[in-house]
Amino acid sequence: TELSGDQDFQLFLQRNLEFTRKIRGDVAALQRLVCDTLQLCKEDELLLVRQDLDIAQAPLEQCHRRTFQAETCFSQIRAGLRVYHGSLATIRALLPGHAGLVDTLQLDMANLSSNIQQQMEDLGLATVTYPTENQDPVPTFSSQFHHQVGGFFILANFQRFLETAYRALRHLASL
Amino acid sequence: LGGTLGCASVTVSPPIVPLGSAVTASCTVQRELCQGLEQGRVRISWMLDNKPVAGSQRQGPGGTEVSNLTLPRFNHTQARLFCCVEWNGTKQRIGMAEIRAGYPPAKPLNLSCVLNLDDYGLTCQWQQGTNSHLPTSFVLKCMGSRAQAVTGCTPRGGHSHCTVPRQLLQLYRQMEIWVSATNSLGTAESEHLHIDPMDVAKLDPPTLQSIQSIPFQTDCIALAWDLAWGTKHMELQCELRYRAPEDPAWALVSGIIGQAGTAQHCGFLFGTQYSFQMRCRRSSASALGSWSEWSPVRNYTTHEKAPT
Amino acid sequence: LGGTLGCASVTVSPPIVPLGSAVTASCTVQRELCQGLEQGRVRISWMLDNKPVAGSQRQGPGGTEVSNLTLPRFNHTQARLFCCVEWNGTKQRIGMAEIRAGYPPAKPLNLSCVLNLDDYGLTCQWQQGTNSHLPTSFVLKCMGSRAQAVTGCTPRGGHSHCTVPRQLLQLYRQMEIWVSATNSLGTAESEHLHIDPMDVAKLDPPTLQSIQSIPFQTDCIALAWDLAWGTKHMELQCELRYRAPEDPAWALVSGIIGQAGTAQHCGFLFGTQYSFQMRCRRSSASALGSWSEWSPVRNYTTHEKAPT
Repeated sequence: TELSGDQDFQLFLQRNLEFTRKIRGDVAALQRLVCDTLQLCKEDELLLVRQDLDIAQAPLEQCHRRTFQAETCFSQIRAGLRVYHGSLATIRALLPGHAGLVDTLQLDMANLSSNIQQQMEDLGLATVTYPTENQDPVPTFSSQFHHQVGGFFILANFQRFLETAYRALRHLASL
Repeated sequence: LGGTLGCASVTVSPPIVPLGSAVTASCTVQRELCQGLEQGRVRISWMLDNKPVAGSQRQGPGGTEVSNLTLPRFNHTQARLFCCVEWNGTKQRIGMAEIRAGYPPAKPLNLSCVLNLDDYGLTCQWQQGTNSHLPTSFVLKCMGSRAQAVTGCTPRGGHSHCTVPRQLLQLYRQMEIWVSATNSLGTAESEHLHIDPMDVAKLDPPTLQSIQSIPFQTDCIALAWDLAWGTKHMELQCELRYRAPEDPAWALVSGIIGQAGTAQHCGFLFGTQYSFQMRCRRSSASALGSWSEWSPVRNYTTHEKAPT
Repeated sequence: LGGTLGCASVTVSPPIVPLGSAVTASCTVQRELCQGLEQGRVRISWMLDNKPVAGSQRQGPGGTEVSNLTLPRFNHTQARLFCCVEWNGTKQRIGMAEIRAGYPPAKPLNLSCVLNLDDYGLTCQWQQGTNSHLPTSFVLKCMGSRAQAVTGCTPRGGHSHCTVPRQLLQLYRQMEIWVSATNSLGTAESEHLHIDPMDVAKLDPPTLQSIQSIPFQTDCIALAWDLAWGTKHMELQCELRYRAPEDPAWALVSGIIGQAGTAQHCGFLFGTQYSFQMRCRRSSASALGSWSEWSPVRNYTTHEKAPT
């Protein structure tokens, strides 16, 4: 489908580029909180522990420049937002005093996903409608330390996911 | 007059009418239920608040007496219609119905909304339009572009504004927002706004952090600023204004990129104190997007001209 | 079972220590449970939050490596101690224990109680004393004179007051009441109050019903009052105070028997307006027994002097 140049599509991209920047800012705020309160700040100090933590990862290969495919990329972004929406329950448990920030983040993620879905439908692309409630089980950890390191990596992976999604949207906006 | 429960029943249909239109009422008196009215003819009469009005009386079913009344042009906004009977030489009020009159609600006007960036609540306000004289309820309605559920908010106690909480909004996407006014005589809707809530975000002003003269180009200055909290992720377009105390008007510099954080400008007099202020708005905001307030004033005196 | 599940276990004993005292910790690394640590020597190091601290490493049982660490004077109220190992040239945090330090609880001070005569609940309040920096729980304890079961109440959410319900009280009998504060480093108790809950009953003030001049002794007045609801069965001792507007201080009449309901008092000026107030307390109440508030003011003007 010929996407570039469509005025509505450009407006969608401009808006949701800013929205993604907002979400990245909120994730960075949570990462700072994990660093300040749990003293977990540097990823390269936790690689050994990570090896046996089952941390959610969301594939985005269709959004990478070499294999870029807009429709699948959009679907992968939505699927990833859903995975991380569920994983944030782990963060809420780690930072009980900051549930408000986690709630706002989950609201924004749900909005971004429905914005993408509606734009895909406007472009006549096939979309998936997820049930509102998230059934994925919240992961359990064998120790408090593992729970904290798990939370650290959920945010680190989510931040990388958002950077890739942001670059894909920016790539589309530049076409 | 002893127990008049059921002795007389007054009906007005409809009880709420457009101002100036006709009102018909009927009063049915069931003599045997009116303690004290057993003897003599039942003569029914009417009082509109305290003014007698004439009705026409006839026999009704089951030995009841019925009086019908028509008020051709009812131009009170509110009145009480009493059904009376003669008793011991006095006029007894034995039944009552309230009549209200007014207009269908006026179309709410000048609907405008502002998104508060602290809690992302969308506060909308409107003008109610001419008074309908009738109890009128207002509801702000909000619909996402896929016409899913209609959400919104209800103003408290007669206010003409209310706030839609973040959970009911869809950010960065066109929403349809309007006000609906309803009373017994009808419903009216305001214009429908089609806006992305972010377009009406109310920005706090930037803060001018430092202003310095750039040494080798003596008539230029460099200034640095911080953007308001919660706007770091936005593309902002800013304006600078400055003037010397004796200048009548502000000089304006527009098209400044907010995210840059610094800018240079030349053409200043030497050894002169200038006042500076800055404001910003979202570059992508539509015409509706409003400017932030001007930042607090920051004064700076350019240095003296270098001796040639 | 691959991975660091059990690869490293950190113990601090005890995990909560008096501020400034020594802390000893040990980290046991079971190499075969640490995915990726199979080759090379295991070199254990420590980080207190983000500061490296030195431990001493030795071989432990079953091929484990153990590092012990002593922090001579731990003066943080809260810190995280990380056990680390070298891996691919980087320092890996593989275990953590949280250390808290503070003081035993301070003795709760100024314990005072009031019995509410509406529901006969005994509400006690106290001051917590200096901060112990540790989670500290407070419990109000109440014991009847025969040292049967100890009852009481627990303040909600960090408050310094709570109410013992009627069912747990023994009225008209000496009870022992105190506050106990407990945290990981110890327990402290407030002074013990030995009171009959009735002694600290908070009375509502009486109500002055009528005040009249007694005709033949023109400088005397008679006044009548009602006692507060729920105090009719009590022997009350009351006080009256009065003054004319220009008087600097109140005149006080004490030793009035509450149950009497009326009293007389002389020495008033003629034709003068006086303000009257009354308050009562239980005659049998000990020193702790508190007066009710003063009743609402009641004004009365004595009549003019009779013409001689």
